[in-house]
Amino acid sequence: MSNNRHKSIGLTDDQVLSMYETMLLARKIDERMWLLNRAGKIPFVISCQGQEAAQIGAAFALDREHDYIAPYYRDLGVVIAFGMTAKELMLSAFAKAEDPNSGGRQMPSHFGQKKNRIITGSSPVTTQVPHAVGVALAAKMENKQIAAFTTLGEGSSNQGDFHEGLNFAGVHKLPVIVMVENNKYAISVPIEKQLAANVADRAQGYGIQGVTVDGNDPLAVYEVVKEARERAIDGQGPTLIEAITYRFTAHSSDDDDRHYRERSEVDEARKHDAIITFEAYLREAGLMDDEAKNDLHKKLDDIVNEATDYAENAAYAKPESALKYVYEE
Amino acid sequence: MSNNRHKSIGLTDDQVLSMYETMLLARKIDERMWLLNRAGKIPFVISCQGQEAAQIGAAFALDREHDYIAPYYRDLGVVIAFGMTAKELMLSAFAKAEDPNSGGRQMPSHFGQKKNRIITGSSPVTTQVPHAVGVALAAKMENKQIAAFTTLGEGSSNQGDFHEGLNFAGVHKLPVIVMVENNKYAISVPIEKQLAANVADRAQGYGIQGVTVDGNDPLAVYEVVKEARERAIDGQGPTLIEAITYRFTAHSSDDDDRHYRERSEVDEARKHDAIITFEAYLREAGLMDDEAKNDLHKKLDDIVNEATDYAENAAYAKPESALKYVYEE
Amino acid sequence: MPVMSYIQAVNTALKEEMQRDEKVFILGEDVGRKGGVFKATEGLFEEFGDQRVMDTPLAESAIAGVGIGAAMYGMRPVAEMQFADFIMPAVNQIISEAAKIRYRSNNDWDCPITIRAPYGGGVHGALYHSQSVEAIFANQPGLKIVMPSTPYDVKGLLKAAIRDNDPVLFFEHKRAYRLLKGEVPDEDYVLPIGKADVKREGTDITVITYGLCVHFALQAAEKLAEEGIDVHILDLRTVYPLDKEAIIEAAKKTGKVLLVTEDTKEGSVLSEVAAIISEHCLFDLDAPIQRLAGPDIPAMPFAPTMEKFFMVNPDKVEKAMRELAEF
Amino acid sequence: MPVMSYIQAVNTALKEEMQRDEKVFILGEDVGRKGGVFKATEGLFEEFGDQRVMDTPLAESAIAGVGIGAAMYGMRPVAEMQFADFIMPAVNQIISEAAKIRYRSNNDWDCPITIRAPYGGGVHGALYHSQSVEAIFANQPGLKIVMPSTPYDVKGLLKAAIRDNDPVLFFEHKRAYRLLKGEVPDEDYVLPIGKADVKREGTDITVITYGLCVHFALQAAEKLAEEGIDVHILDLRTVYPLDKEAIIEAAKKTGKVLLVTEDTKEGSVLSEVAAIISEHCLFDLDAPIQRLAGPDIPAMPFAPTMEKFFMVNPDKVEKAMRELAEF
Ligand SMILES: Cc1ncc(C[n+]2csc(CCOP(=O)(O)OP(=O)(O)O)c2C)c(N)n1
Ligand SMILES: Cc1ncc(C[n+]2csc(CCOP(=O)(O)OP(=O)(O)O)c2C)c(N)n1
Ligand SMILES: [Mg+2]
Ligand SMILES: [Mg+2]
Repeated sequence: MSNNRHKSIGLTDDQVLSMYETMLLARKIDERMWLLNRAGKIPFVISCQGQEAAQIGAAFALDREHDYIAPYYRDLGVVIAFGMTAKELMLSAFAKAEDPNSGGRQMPSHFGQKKNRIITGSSPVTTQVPHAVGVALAAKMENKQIAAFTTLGEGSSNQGDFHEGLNFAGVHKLPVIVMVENNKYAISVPIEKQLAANVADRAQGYGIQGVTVDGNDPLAVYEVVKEARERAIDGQGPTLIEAITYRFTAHSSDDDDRHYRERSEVDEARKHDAIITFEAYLREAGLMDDEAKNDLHKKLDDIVNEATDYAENAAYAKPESALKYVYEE
Repeated sequence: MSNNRHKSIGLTDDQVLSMYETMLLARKIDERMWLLNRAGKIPFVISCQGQEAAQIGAAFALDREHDYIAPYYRDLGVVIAFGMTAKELMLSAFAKAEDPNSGGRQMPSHFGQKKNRIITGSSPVTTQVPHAVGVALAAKMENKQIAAFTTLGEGSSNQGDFHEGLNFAGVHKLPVIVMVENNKYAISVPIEKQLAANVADRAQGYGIQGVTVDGNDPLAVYEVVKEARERAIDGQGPTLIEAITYRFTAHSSDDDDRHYRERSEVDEARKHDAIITFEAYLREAGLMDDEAKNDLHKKLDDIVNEATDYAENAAYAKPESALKYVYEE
Repeated sequence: MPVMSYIQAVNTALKEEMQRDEKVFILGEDVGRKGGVFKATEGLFEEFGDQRVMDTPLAESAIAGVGIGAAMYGMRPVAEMQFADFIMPAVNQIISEAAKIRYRSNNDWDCPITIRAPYGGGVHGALYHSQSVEAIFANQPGLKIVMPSTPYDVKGLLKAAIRDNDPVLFFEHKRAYRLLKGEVPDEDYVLPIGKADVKREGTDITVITYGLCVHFALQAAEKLAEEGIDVHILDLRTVYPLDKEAIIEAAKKTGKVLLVTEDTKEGSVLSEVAAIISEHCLFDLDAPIQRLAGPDIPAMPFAPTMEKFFMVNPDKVEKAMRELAEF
Repeated sequence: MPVMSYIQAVNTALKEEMQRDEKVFILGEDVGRKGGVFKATEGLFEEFGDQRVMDTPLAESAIAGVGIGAAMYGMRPVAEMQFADFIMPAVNQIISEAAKIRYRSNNDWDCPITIRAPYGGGVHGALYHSQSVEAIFANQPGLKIVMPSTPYDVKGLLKAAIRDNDPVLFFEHKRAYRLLKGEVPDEDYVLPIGKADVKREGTDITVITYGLCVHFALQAAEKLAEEGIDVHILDLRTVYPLDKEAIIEAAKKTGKVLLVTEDTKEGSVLSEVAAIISEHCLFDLDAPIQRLAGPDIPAMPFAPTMEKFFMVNPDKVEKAMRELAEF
């Protein structure tokens, strides 16, 4: 990477540092959750590891004060960038009452937070694509200069809702950006058994823009999402982005990936870990040195520790509170 | 059209004449059904008119002794080519007990006849696409040299089942041919409000072959389906064919198309009616003259008259027979 | 008071709500220029334009899903399923999403969508244009299911559905569209979702039903009245969640209960009505709880012989009422 | 007789049926190399290869629809939905297609597909990995819904489902998978679909239930036996269509009926059981028909406090039994 690439695409030094910090925070929260899970303290983890660069690159290209996002379960990086705090995420991991996503009702990584325009998500994959399209439709009806951004896995791009949502958006030229985080597996099923084409090739069938981008390169992702957003706001319609990534962890804490993929493949992928390569970029650009790195790690570790402690000690929702909010009260 | 085009693509004189005869029979049955509907004798008609050339061109390119078809409601031409008789079709129009499609249980044009490998169809559109894929999968598992052929409208190509079915077929390279009969309307909704691309452009997203063909030209359709079938049998996977047609009638006997399309548009389309243009081709090829034409019309009119009379006088299913065949008996 | 048909009441309610609140918009197949295959949205495209009366691509999961997204944003979408039978591709969006959005977000988000669909038989619609589909959804907390029986109820309940801050399935009987006429006030009014309505007071037997069958019951009751049998008729109006108090009260009133639906029998929404009664007023009953319903076959056949065999009608209702009265 | 777990019984039945009939094949998400997320298909990929144990793209409507197509052709597909909660995108294929194929073709075509799915709660699965979904389908003639409670029943009923010439939904309780063990004969045997099974003979009260709740009821019954309360337990096994005769017999036997499900209450399959009883044996009852079920909330929450609040358990069953016995 050239050491002033970020400037050439309009990002300040502070912004790239903030991107790195957000990526690293996501990674650290994720890692902590695995530890907590293995220690028997939280029942479930599903990871962002390996996909942070794509997530942060994309999120920083959006208007984080006004755009709406409909993230999928791996988008820890996206939701942090949109304002969800480590504490809030830990409250969710521990399923505590204060969890802003669901009050402990949903599994962790089922994001949702209205004040940050993070649309509530479910477990069935791909349902969020039509939702994002609906938000984009509403925004257009109300003449708002905003975009709706949604993500999903490449396996999930085979659901009918992907097709129906993108087609609707294409016909109505709606300001929606759909980013598929292609990490090459849908649980154990490798991409060759999921698709016989590139995800981005599907754009053509909806008359929309399709782009493939290196999901390990946050600046590259930033660029394509930035452009997609400009097109969206400009009335030129949706963009389908395929970010090529890799899933470093097992599918979730319930999965053992050794049954279906070689360790060597994972090791190879980890060499391209954006946490490492983007750090190297920042060093080359003169924005990071050992001291700054240590400070940053210390700062983030403190945040994660504090969040963990708080969440661990927080209260569960009362049993009967399960009865609340079925309908408007 | 050159007057020996049919020979150059491997069709004999008898075969093209048989194609014409089948097209004309489909048209005549269809027209008769409208008359019967307007006379209050049958409650419902949905038409093939304007799509016969695509249907017959395709059907004749298949192995009509072994291939399976999952037709949609306009495919009168396809099912006749696959062996359903005028009498059987009229029995269905009159909803009589002897109707082989459903014993009078379904509306007309909900085709199904096991002995002719016509897979039973329903009203919800596009569900037949995965079915055809399933048949192709089974055929492949059993090492049968057969193809599964299915059709639908362009509006229906926006359903999730289209995407899911084609993707499945693409991944497993199954011997299935999907022909979209693009007649430019889904009831009242014009194609611009249905898709922002050509239907055939969707093939790429499934890693399969996509072809657009003039659906008014039975020989052109024959050629692409023939080639698709060869590829299918050869293990090269599915083909998506978009046949450009036009719907001459209202959507169905319950529709009045004057609300949403100009008469001039319909008149213009009727000029390309394949019943006329293909007759002209046969005349130029020296295969048809006035006498032959009159004989053919007479022969087909007799068939339609006889079928109508038979069906009109046939019995309805007994009321209590509605209780039969919910489960195996 | 003006007299209008059931479908005019639908049309009027839609129009008035769109005039009242610009966040209300319609999306569905053929709802625009054509005005809907039953003309429920006639004239609205002309009045409100193609953005607020939007012809969508032929894809029900998107119609529901895009509507849900817009509702979460703050709009009030009214999605039309062309026939209730074609709601099936949208089940995931309705059950996994719309029904659970408020709950799963702990009240942070909500989903004020109305999904309208014509249901019911007796129109030569055959297997896939005649079904009653309410039982599929009438076990999903978070949803409300409204099935009005009169033009008056249609207007008041459709307005209530559109203003409701939760998802409402609004099923309209397609045979009622033009068959039923009734007085409908010009004024703006809403009727409460979740409340059943006594359509006839009586003392001898209780009929609990909804939709078109309410009229069959009313007709049959008139006949029985001549014989001195006095029928109490409760119209459920909302079939999910049920109005328990009203059901219990109606059952207790006469001690003899007939439940009527045109849906197939096993597992219909009436099963729950029977369960409520047998849980709460068993000792008030003087006769077993009777059910009159369609036969347990996949759907209504096309041929007139078999369609008639399937459909509930006033004669069948009358017969069942008389038998119960004589019990 | 060998003792095996509930999930081993699933695995054994699949394996034996695949050995017996080469038209049987499995399709679903992660069923191949991974052997299923619960290991139901473990070892089958190795034994039968990737054509007969097929990992599909992540698309439930295609899994069902392609299976249906293959079934119409003459194969015997066993489709897996990874969780019952994810069957929703396939509802159109199941209800509009599988359920109606024989009927709509007047017996010309049939659709011998089995659709397996793990359901049920108590596994920290939260809203979307805990649901009971049977009520959605238990109103669709043409479908059969089997929900076995023991390893023995699993083997016999899964084999019956695969050999059945009509579509069968086969719901397996995911918490039962490893929790429940029992004797399972080595031999090939099938159990009749559509027949309930008396799991305990008793004279004081009748409990009618299915799935994991059968065990809760059996445990509670043991406790009550010490107090001299003798509980009769009927396991529905097939929840659609219901075994009416067995239900009526069981209800009449004691005159006091408790229905138990872990599904939410309103509109569950127990409503129909209550309706059958109140239609056919009202005067044999000595107490109102009681129902113990989950609360009417969209689905089971994740937090242990709320999950426990939702779930039926032996204590809750015991309490309900005792109250009924004392009525
Ligand atoms: C409709 C539905 N079916 C099945 C599942 C179970 N499931 C959860 S994640 C997953 C794989 C998703 O793969 P992909 O879309 O590639 O995303 P990734 O996890 O790789 O990021 C599956 C099958 C689900 N959540 N929803
Ligand atoms: C799932 C579903 N939704 C709606 C309908 C109602 N419907 C019947 S045909 C039709 C239009 C189909 O258009 P297209 O696919 O272009 O086929 P065409 O009739 O033009 O040949 C619609 C909306 C249906 N049959 N199925
Ligand atoms: Mg993936
Ligand atoms: Mg069309």
